[in-house]
Order: sequence, then C-alpha cells, then structure tokens
Amino acid sequence: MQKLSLEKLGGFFAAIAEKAALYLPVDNAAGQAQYQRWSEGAVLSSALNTVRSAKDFFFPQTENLVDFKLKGKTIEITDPRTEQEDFVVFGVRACDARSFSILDKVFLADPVDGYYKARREHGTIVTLACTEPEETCFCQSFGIDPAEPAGDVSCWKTGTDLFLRANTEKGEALLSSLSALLEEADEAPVRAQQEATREILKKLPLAAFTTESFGGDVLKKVFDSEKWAELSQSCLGCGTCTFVCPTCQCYDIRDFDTGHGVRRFRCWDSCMYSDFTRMAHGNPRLTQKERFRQRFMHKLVYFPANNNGEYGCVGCGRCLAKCPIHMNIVKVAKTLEGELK
Amino acid sequence: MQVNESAKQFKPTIVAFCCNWCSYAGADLAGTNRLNYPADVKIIRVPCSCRVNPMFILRAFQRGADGVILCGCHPGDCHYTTGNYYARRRMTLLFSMLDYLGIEKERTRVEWVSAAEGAKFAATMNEFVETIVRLGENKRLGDLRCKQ
Amino acid sequence: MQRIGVFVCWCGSNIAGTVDVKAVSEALGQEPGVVFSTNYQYMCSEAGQNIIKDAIREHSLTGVVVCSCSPRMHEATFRKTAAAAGLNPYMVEIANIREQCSWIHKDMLTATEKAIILGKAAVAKVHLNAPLTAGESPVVKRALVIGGGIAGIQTALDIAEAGFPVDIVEKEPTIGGKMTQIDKTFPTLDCAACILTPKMVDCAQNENIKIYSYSEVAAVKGFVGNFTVTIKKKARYVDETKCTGCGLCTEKCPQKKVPNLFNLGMDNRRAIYIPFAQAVPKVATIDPDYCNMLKNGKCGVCSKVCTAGAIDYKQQDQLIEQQYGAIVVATGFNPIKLDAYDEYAYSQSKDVITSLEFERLTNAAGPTSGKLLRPSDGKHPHTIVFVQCVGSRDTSGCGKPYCSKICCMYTAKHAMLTREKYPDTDVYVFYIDVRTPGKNFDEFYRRAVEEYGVHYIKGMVGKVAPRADGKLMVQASDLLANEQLHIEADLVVLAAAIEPDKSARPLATMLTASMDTNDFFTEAHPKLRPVESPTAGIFLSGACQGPKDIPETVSQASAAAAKVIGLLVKDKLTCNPCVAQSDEWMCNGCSSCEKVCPYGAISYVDKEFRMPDRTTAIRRVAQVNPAVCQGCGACTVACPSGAMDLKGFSNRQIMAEVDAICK
Amino acid sequence: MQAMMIARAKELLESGAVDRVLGWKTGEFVYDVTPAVFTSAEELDAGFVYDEFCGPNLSKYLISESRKGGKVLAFLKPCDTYSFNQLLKEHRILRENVYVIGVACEGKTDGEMLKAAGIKGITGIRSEGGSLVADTLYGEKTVKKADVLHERCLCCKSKKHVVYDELIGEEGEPDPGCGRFDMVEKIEAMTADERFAFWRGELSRCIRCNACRNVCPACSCEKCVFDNDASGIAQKAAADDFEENMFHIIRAFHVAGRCTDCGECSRVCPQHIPLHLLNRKFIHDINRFYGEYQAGEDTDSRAPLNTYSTGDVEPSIVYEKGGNR
Repeated sequence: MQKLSLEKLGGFFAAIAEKAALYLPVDNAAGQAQYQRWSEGAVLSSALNTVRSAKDFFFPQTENLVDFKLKGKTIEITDPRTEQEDFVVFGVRACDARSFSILDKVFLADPVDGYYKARREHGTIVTLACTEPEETCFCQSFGIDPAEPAGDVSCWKTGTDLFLRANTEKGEALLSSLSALLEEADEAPVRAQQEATREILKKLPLAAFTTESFGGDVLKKVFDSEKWAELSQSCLGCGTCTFVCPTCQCYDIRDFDTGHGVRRFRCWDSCMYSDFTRMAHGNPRLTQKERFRQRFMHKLVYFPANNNGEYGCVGCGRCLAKCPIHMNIVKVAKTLEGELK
Repeated sequence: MQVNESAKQFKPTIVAFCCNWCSYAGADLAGTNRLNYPADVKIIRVPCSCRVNPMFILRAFQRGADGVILCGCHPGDCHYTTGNYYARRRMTLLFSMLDYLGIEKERTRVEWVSAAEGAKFAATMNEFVETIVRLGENKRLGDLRCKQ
Repeated sequence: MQRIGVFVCWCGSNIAGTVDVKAVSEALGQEPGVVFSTNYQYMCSEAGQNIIKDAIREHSLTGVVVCSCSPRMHEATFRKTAAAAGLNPYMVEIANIREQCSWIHKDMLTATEKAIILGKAAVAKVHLNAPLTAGESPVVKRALVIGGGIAGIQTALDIAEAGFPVDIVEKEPTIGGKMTQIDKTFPTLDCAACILTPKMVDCAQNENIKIYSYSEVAAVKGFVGNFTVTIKKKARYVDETKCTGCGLCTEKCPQKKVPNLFNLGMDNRRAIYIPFAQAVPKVATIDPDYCNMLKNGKCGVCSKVCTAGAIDYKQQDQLIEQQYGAIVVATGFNPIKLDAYDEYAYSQSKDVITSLEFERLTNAAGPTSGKLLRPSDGKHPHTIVFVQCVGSRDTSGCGKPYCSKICCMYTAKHAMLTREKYPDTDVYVFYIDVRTPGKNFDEFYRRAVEEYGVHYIKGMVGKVAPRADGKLMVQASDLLANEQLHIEADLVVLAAAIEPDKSARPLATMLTASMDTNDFFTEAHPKLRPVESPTAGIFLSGACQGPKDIPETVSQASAAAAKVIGLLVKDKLTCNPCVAQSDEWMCNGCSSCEKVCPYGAISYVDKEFRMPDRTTAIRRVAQVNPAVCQGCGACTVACPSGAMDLKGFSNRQIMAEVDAICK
Repeated sequence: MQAMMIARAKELLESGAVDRVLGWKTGEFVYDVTPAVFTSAEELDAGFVYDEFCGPNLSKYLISESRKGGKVLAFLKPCDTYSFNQLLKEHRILRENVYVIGVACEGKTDGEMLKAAGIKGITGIRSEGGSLVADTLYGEKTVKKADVLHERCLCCKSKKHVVYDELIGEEGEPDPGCGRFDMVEKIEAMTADERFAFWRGELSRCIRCNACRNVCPACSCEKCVFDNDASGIAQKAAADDFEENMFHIIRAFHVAGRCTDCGECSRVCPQHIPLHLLNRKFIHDINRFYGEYQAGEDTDSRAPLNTYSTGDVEPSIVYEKGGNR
C-alpha cells in the first residue's frame, strides 16, 4: 500500500491528467456531486456519492452508432467513432465499482458491445472507500464492503493522507506512473478507518435488509403477486430511478434526421416509460403496473436467475433518495418478502 | 451586443411565416412592384398567423435559422377575425421566454403586413436581415447535429 | 414514398430571366421521391398543363410540385389540372419562384439558389400531403330574418322575390321598426310612412314570407346550410287568425293609463292595443302588465266587445322549431338612455327631448297630431336648441366612442322643417363637426344654413338649466367666435347616440357570431365581406353591424339578400377540406381549442374508449364540424397534446418546409 | 391533525360516503412518504401519515381515481386545491366522484434540503418550535425549519383552499406579497449573456427523466408530444443542448396560463433544476401584460392564452421591457 499527503492531492490529479482524461466528483451549482473532467483548481466533492453514477463513462446516456448520408439518391454509411482516449475515473464508491461487473455481464457477453468494450479497455477506475455511509445505503446486503472497494485502484482518504492500493495491472500501471508522488505506507490507519466504518454499517437502518428470499424458484409467485398493484399505484412513470441507477442498462435505438443525413444513436431507455420495448404490434406491457413490475422482477429475479445469483442491484440507495414519490426496491422487496415466506 | 466581424461574408438563414390572406399577399405585391429584399428570406405560407406553433419557430432555429419572423394581418383585420390576436399573445410570451433564456431577442420578430403593404414587407425584411447580420450566426439555439 | 413530379415554369422571361430554370429542375430532380422533373415556358398554358397531365399518367405521380408564380394566382388552376389527370387536387403544391424570387432578385446565382430551396420545401411538403376530399352538406332552402325593421323587410322581400321562403322574427307586435316612428326622411324629405308601409304590406302579402311578430329567437343549433332555430311566439292573448284589426277593443278597454311606447310615452294608450294604424300584422295585443283581466281576473270588456271572438286570456307562449339554410341578423338600434347626462337636464325637464321624440312631436300621427308644441305646457316653442353628439364620439366612458353617423343629417332635417313650418322660431344647432358624406347630403345641410337660416354653432353645450318660468337656460361655447353663449330656449333637442339593440348580445352568443366591443356584429372582412358574419351562413343587415342611415341600410339589406340567395340556390355546399381534425386518442377534452375557435366549429362528445389496459373508459373528446371550420388553425396551437391538427397545413408539413429551408 | 384526518376518513369510509381515501403513506425513513390509496380503517392505522414531509400534490392522481368508479376522499393542501380546480376547469376530473377535505399546511420540509444542510444518515426527526431536531448516525443535528422548506413553501402564494367539501384546520388567505417573482426579476435584470450562462448551467444537468412532466398536474395529456413519434418532435433523451432547451421551453409554454405554480416540477427534479422559474416567468409576464391571473383560482374564467384583448401589447414589448441587454 502506498500513500500521499492530502496537500499533494492537486498535484496528484494534475499528474494523472497529464496522461489521461481524469474525471472526479465535484460539487455542482445545485450543491450536488457530479463527475467532471479535472481542471486546475477542481475540488474533490465531500459528498458520499454523485447523483449520476459512474456508469455514464462506459454506457453514456446517448451515443452515436452510425451516420447515414444521402448523396443524390444513394446512401453513404459512416462510423462516427473516433479513437477512444484513455481516461481515469477517480472517487468511485464500492457500490458503483460493483455495478461494472453487472454491466459487463450484459455488454461483454456474446454478442460483445464494441462501444462499451472500447471504453472499458481505455478506462481506469480508482475507487474511494466510504467513511460516512447514509441511511439510504444497503450495499452490504449484496456482500459489498464500502470500506474495501474494488476497482483498478482502491483509495482511502484519512484526515491527512490518501492511501492507495493497486488491484489490477491497469492499476499497477497507473500507480507506477505516479510513483514519484507516492510513498510506501503502513496499512494501520486504513484498517482503523475500515473498523470505524464497519461499526457504522451495523447501525444503518437497512443493515438487516436482504433480498435472499428472491434467490430460489420464486419467479411465478413474485410475478403473480397481488401486491404489485398497490406498490405501483402512485408511480409517476418517470425515469428517475432508472437513470440514476448504476446497473440499469436498457437502451433504445433511434434515428435523428439532421436535415442532410440521418444519425442513428442509442440512448438510455426506462422500463417505466410507456413506449418501453414497443414493437410493431404495440406494447407488451400495457399498464404502469406491468412496467413497474418489470423493473423489480429484472433486478431481483430475472437477472440473478441468468447470472448465477447475482442481483441487478448494488444498494447505492440513489433511487431511495431520488424517487419523486419514494417508492423503491427496498419497499418493494420488503412488501413481497411477506408473500414468499 | 457584439457586432459580428465576418458580417460581410455571413449569409443568414431567415424563415418568414406569412399568413395567406394579408402578409403572403403583401409579399407577392412586393414582388409585383419589384421591391428588392435579400434572398436569405424564405417564406412559408400558413393560413393564419395563429397557425404558427412555437414549436415551428424553435424547429427553425434548431435546423440552422438565424432569424424567424412572423407576419400576419393587422390586428382587427384578420381574415378569421381573431387569429392574429391569439398569435400576438403567444408570440409575446414565447419571445419573452427566449429572451429570458438569454437568446438574442432580436432574432425573433412579429410584423403586421396587409395585402396592400408590399413596400412595408420589403422594408421590414431588409431591416430584419440587417439586424440578423449584425447579430451574426445563431449559436445559442442551434442543434450541433444539424450543422453541415 | 411518394412519386413526385416537379414542373418549373419560365413564365416567359419573368422567371427564366433571373432564375436558371434548367438548373432548378435538375436540382429538384435529385430530391428523394422526385421521379420526374422538367421546365416549360408557360406551365399555366394549355400546353403546359398537358405536360403535367401526361407526366401524372406516364409516371403515375402521386404528388406534383409546380415552381411558378404565387399560389394565390394559379394554385386553383394546377389543382384542376391534376384532378383532370386523375390525381387528387390537394396533392399539388406550388413553389412561388416569381413574386417571391425572380421578381425581387437581380443576381441569377442567388435567385436560382433560392428557387431551388423553395422548390425543395415544396417537395418536402408534398411528401406529407394526403389526398383530401371536400365534404358536402345539404342546404335547407329557407331563410330566417331576425328583426322586422326596414333592413329585415328589404332583405326578406329580396329573398322572397328570388323565390325562396323567408321567415321574419320581430319582437314587437308589428314589423316596421324604428322607421315607423320617423316623420320624414333626409335628404328628400318624403314621409317615412309613405315609403315604408307599402313594403310592410308587401311582406304581409308575399306568400314566400311568414311573419312571426311579437316573437323572439330562443335557440339556434346547426351550421351553414341547416340551422335549427327555436322561435318563441310570445302570448299576445289575441288569436291572430281571428282578429280583424277593427280596433273596437282598443277603444273600449277601460284601462286608459298605459304609456304609449310608439309615441315614446308622450301620450297614453289602452291595455289592449294596436301600435299604430298601419301595423302589420294589424292585430291587437294585450299588455299583460296593465290588463286587469290578466292581473286580477276582473274586466273582460275586450272579449265582450270582440265580435270575432279573438280574445284568448289563456293563450300561452309557444315554441316553434324551424329549419333554415341561412340566417340574416337585422336587429337594428336604439337611442341610448340619457340618464347619465344630467348637464342636459333630460330627466329633469319635459322640454328636453331626444330627436326621436321630436320626430313624434312633428308627426301627424304623433301625440300632438303633428303640431310642434312643448310637452310641458303645450305652448309653441320660439327658441329651439339642437345638441349634437350627445353620447357619440364620447371617450369619457359614459357614452359611445363611435360616431352615430345619422345625427348630423336628421338634425339638419329637423332644423330645416322647423324653420319651414314655423319661420318665427329661432333654431340653434351645436355641433363638434358636421359630417355630411353621402349623395346630396352636404347640399341639404347647406340649404338648412343658407336658405333656412339655422344657426349652426361649433361648440358643445355645457349646461341646460330649467328655469322656474319654464325657460331652459342653455349655456354653451362658440369655439369659432371663442365666446360663451347663454340662450333662453323653449325646447332642447338632444341627438342621442345610437347603440345596438340589447337583444343582439345574447343572439350573437346563440349564433356564435362575433361582436365588437360596442356590441355591433363584426363582418367577415371589413372591406371585402361587409355583409357576412365570420360565422358561415350568418349574414348582417342594417344597423346591427354599425350605425347607418336608411339608404345605406337598404343597400346592405339587399346585399345580404343577394348573399343569402347565392347560398340557397345551391343544393349542396362543398366544404373547404383543409380543416382542423382532432385525434380522439390524444384529445384531453380540455376545451382549449373550443375557446379559441371563432366559428364554434368544435363540440365535445363523451366517447367510450378501449384503454391500453383492456378496460373501457368514457372520455370527453373534441370533434370538429368540417362544414363550419374555416381552417385558420388557432385550435392546433391551443392544443398542448397536438391532438388537433390542420389538414393541408399539418404540423409535420410545416416543419418539413422549415427543415428544407434551414438545412 | 393527522389523528383528526384518520378519524374523519374512517367515519366517511364506514358511513359508505366514500369508498377510497387518497393520502400519504409512511416509508422506511422519516421523510420518504408515498402518495397512496387506502381502502380500510386498518390500512389507515397502519400507514396513513400527515406531517411536514407530505409534500406530494395529490391532485393529479384524481384524474384516474375519479374515473375508477365509487367515490374517493382526497386530502388536499391549499396549493393542491389550485391544481385540483384547474383540472376541473379542463374537465379532467369528475368532481362528483371526489370528496375533498382541505387540510391546513404550514409549509413542507424538503428531504433533499435536509441533506444539503449537512444532515446525513437521518434515523429520526422531531419538531421543536421553529426547528427540526434530527437523530442521525452521526449524532443529533438541529436545523431551522425555514432553512429546509421546499422553495415553493418559502414563498407560499396562498394558504386558502379554493375548493373543498370540508376543512380540517385553520383556513388561510392568499399572500400577494409572497415575493415568488423576486428570482424571476433577478434573472431578468441580468445581461443576456449572464442569463444564457445561467440557464445553460441549470438545464445542462437535465437527464430527461421526465419527472417534472409526469408529476405536473398541468401536464396531463393523454399522450405528450415528446413521447409521440408522430408529432415530429418526439425526444427520448436530450441528445443535444438544443433538445434540453426545446423540451423545457415547450413544456413551459404548454402549461402557460394553466400552471398554478404548485412547484412540483422543482420538488421532484433529481438534479435540482429550478424549473419553476420557467413557469413563473410566464405567470409573471401574463400578470404584467394581460392583468393578474392565478390559474386554478376559479373554474370559469378564460385562460390568458385562450383569450385576447384588442389592445394587447405587441410582441415588440420584449425589446423594450424584456431583460436588460
């Protein structure tokens, strides 16, 4: 394990930025944290987490897939992609770090999504351990230890220093390139911090929350539950939960007529939207209840069923904080649990 | 407001919505009297000024228009009696909002031009084009994807 | 995908002189969907039209773009051409490259460039055009005239003469209106009754005309070609079919103290009455407010004396429903109430009267049998002051902002007649301006001044003060001499402003016909459609549209009749197919569109829908009546969901033009 | 207050006067209440809540609830009643199927503001006079109520219920001096460049989750133009700055003259974009140009954009008045 004094943090960021585009959480005009490209003077946000998750870096909200140009009466097809630059994302929390393994299962499984793959290959993830988890946190329910985050490099920020540990070759490469700024360090302070954090974790209101009961063969039972109607009754059908979620990965592909050609792009979709998965014949999920159910069935049942038990949720708590009507996966799971026992 | 240096070379795109009964006829009269105004102005015929949806105006800016002008019958002379009164309120509010968002207010305009006012039509267009050339290219309300 | 043909017209050298027409047709030939593109000297010529027809057939075109002169010039022509070749006429779009291009640009390059863009816009629009078919609606060959004054009478007679049945609805017991109360008419000075009453009789005798006197319009449904109107025939307690108009009852009725409204209350009549000798229909009417029998069941004299047995105290109001193809509004005017004008002491002195009251005082059938006597003491007035613009051109708020138009002339008439009959009287006329536009009007006015020595004084009367000895002290300013005048008058005559009849406003609502802020009906176009209301099938006749004198009223009445006849000769009306249309699936039923529709073309129905979740729901949705909609598009912008769209100028079509122009 | 509401709701359910109750339901934490429909006394006892966190405006739910057959009891705060009235005016709610109980409101607390005030890890909260005392994982924290109210409550336009069948609690009055247009005027006073920079900064955070639209009682369209591919302007994501502007301008325009300024759009925005400032701009302009108008105040007046006067100001007024250059 290595460390660097927090006074040197600015220089440390500058050094990274020299080699690759560096993104880190910064407080925006609304006083909330959002990832921003580092520039001289940028201050690392003290917020627990960003409103939008780190998935944006690998799976952006919109991205161009292909361009069509009309030359007279012939159509010319071009790939809009340019050389993917190397980039580093600093300050990713343990929950978001886990979300990548979930996204990988979707985008890197055959057929591989080239757009996503390119970004994964060129991106280095530097995580930052949590010290002050909030009431909405429940990552531990999914075996995530916020005090021991994954990623290419893991960091711990104490009052005086930033401790770093490389976990992958990419991480090694990054740290060695910065060795000038770093010094070998004793892990004791990190251990102490971890203990403190884990004490708090025990006290979290959702510490006991678990999704175990969805593990077994419950698909039909859950799907047919009477409770969905009541759970979804006040859902607005907006996309907030989906768009702040680090693991939601549904997208739509659309054409945009630029006036001198057509740009085919993909953009995030939300199962909460009325036109989600609409096909020529119409929409398979006619009511908000069905669309609402889809989201939680996917995260709690379908996804684990296809990915040896891994749930499509990392317990980051964003949806708990941001849903306009405060309906969320925790309330849903707790309500349905009763049915399953 | 800053004057665009390359003003001379700059050829603006200007959309003029004209109501069929007064302003479009006014534009025709300008032509009949051979009253010149810049070719940058392209006219779209609508039945009445009240047919113009704010959506159309934003669309024009999105697609690269540098100025949009709406012409209709003089208040009180509307072929449909009240159409331009509604248009007047709608445009007042829309323009006010665009201004509020920091989009140069001179890029949008409403003029009442009767079927007899060919001269006024030409004069208005000349004046409007000048204003837009002075403002330069519309950068604040364009859609990058639509740029060549 | 459409198969579009582009036809570029040279218009001789008008277009080809400044636009490279070949370049234009070549460039447009490259546009997607364009399968044929050519240019020709005169597309509107027969040869040119044949090129279009042939191309439509040979290349089985689904759309046509003609780059030529203004659509206002030849759109109709080219639509006919297309139709002749079996293509829906509304699949044709015109790119105006003459008035809006070649004629205003000198530089060939610029003009050609612009012409191409205009052409592209037209092509882009045609891509989204859909065949439109004009709907048809039948025409009920019967007209309704609301108001039986000179305007209504003239309109009715003209329509009846053309062979169409007409009904007149008159709220008074007799037709004739204001003109019946007028003594003589300017500038000819022939007696009003002599020229009016024959026309009234004609109405009564014309088998095409049915008169609903003492009746009102209670409800109007429907639209141009077939309105359904409910007429309320008020109970007059006399059987019209039996009453012979002998008038015996009106002499025997014991109730003698009923103010005679025909003489503006300057004398009395009985509770049962015939307004005046030449009334049409000449039928008695019982005034329920004064009849003892109706009020407390004691009397019954009239029924005893009526040999025809026409009296029916049990008569009830009667509702009659009738179909009409066209409706003419001729509700006329009234002088305004003068209570707000204390300075003229109208309510204080009997000898301060309105011009209409003056008419009655000088009329042989009036309260004084035509002798000009002061209402107060019946003495002959020696000094008479006429005050102009009382309540007219008054922006203070208590009067009317407009000029009542007729006052200048009738005052000149009154002054002249007074001086003629009673040369010993001094006549003063106070005016702001004397307005005498009209045939022989100014000559008439000058005669009053020059031949009859009427004192015309530019200036307003400040105050009229009744004195104990019965004199009226008139305080006024002479603006030209710039001095204050004090006149001892015996009689003061006020030229009260005129205003639309009170019944007009509720009527306008029933007809969904628009009105201006003064409650005058607005015309479809102030210059080009002066006798039509914006609401199809509603026509305007006389003072209900604005102040008018008799000749003007009569000419407008005939004009309205001509319009009505033009409508009624049609068996079917073809509607403009470019009308609004509401997508019921998207409609919220919020009523925004209905609020902004100037024609009342939008109505709402509760419809059952099969909702996405397989349940059914009743939803309130808008429906457009294509026969009434004129296609302005106001509703399409008022509609937030975009459920309301305009055929021929749809959102998509206009945006396609925008895109083509801006790219 | 809450107890009275529950008691009354039970009575009405029992007597059969209503079949359902629309209210707020407790959540996992102190602040995460959810709009909910209750059908029995048990459900009411189990979860009905009315406290300083009951911000959500229930009016829009009544569009569908009033059509589900039977009668629904709805608890409406003063500002909610304006939305309710406006929806009545637009024929969106079947009045006869709704029993409205107006409930007094002293302003609602914004959970997000608590967090912004540095109160994190909240496990409990209690009100002490003008302050809120929160138990958190990191100790007890106190904050002034006024500092954590929803923006719309800080400048509450009216504490009057414009429509109700019965009232619980004190009835208040409209407050013309609430100063809700101060910020609009502040922005108007900026230069065009400043205004542009300000709005770009705000709108660029938009993630097009549509929460603002979907929660908005005025945005009650059967199908929104932005979801309707046939409209030609459908957007799924804001793929370009322009689309962010387009969406918010058109949305504001569509609700102009209909927006009651209930502030829900800003309440739900996950990115804390002050969307109410767009709607208020229109409200402010309408008041200035066409005379004072408060949407939702009545059900019969004509919406400013659905009427006109021959003497209306010309659009050119924007050049003179408008904002500064």
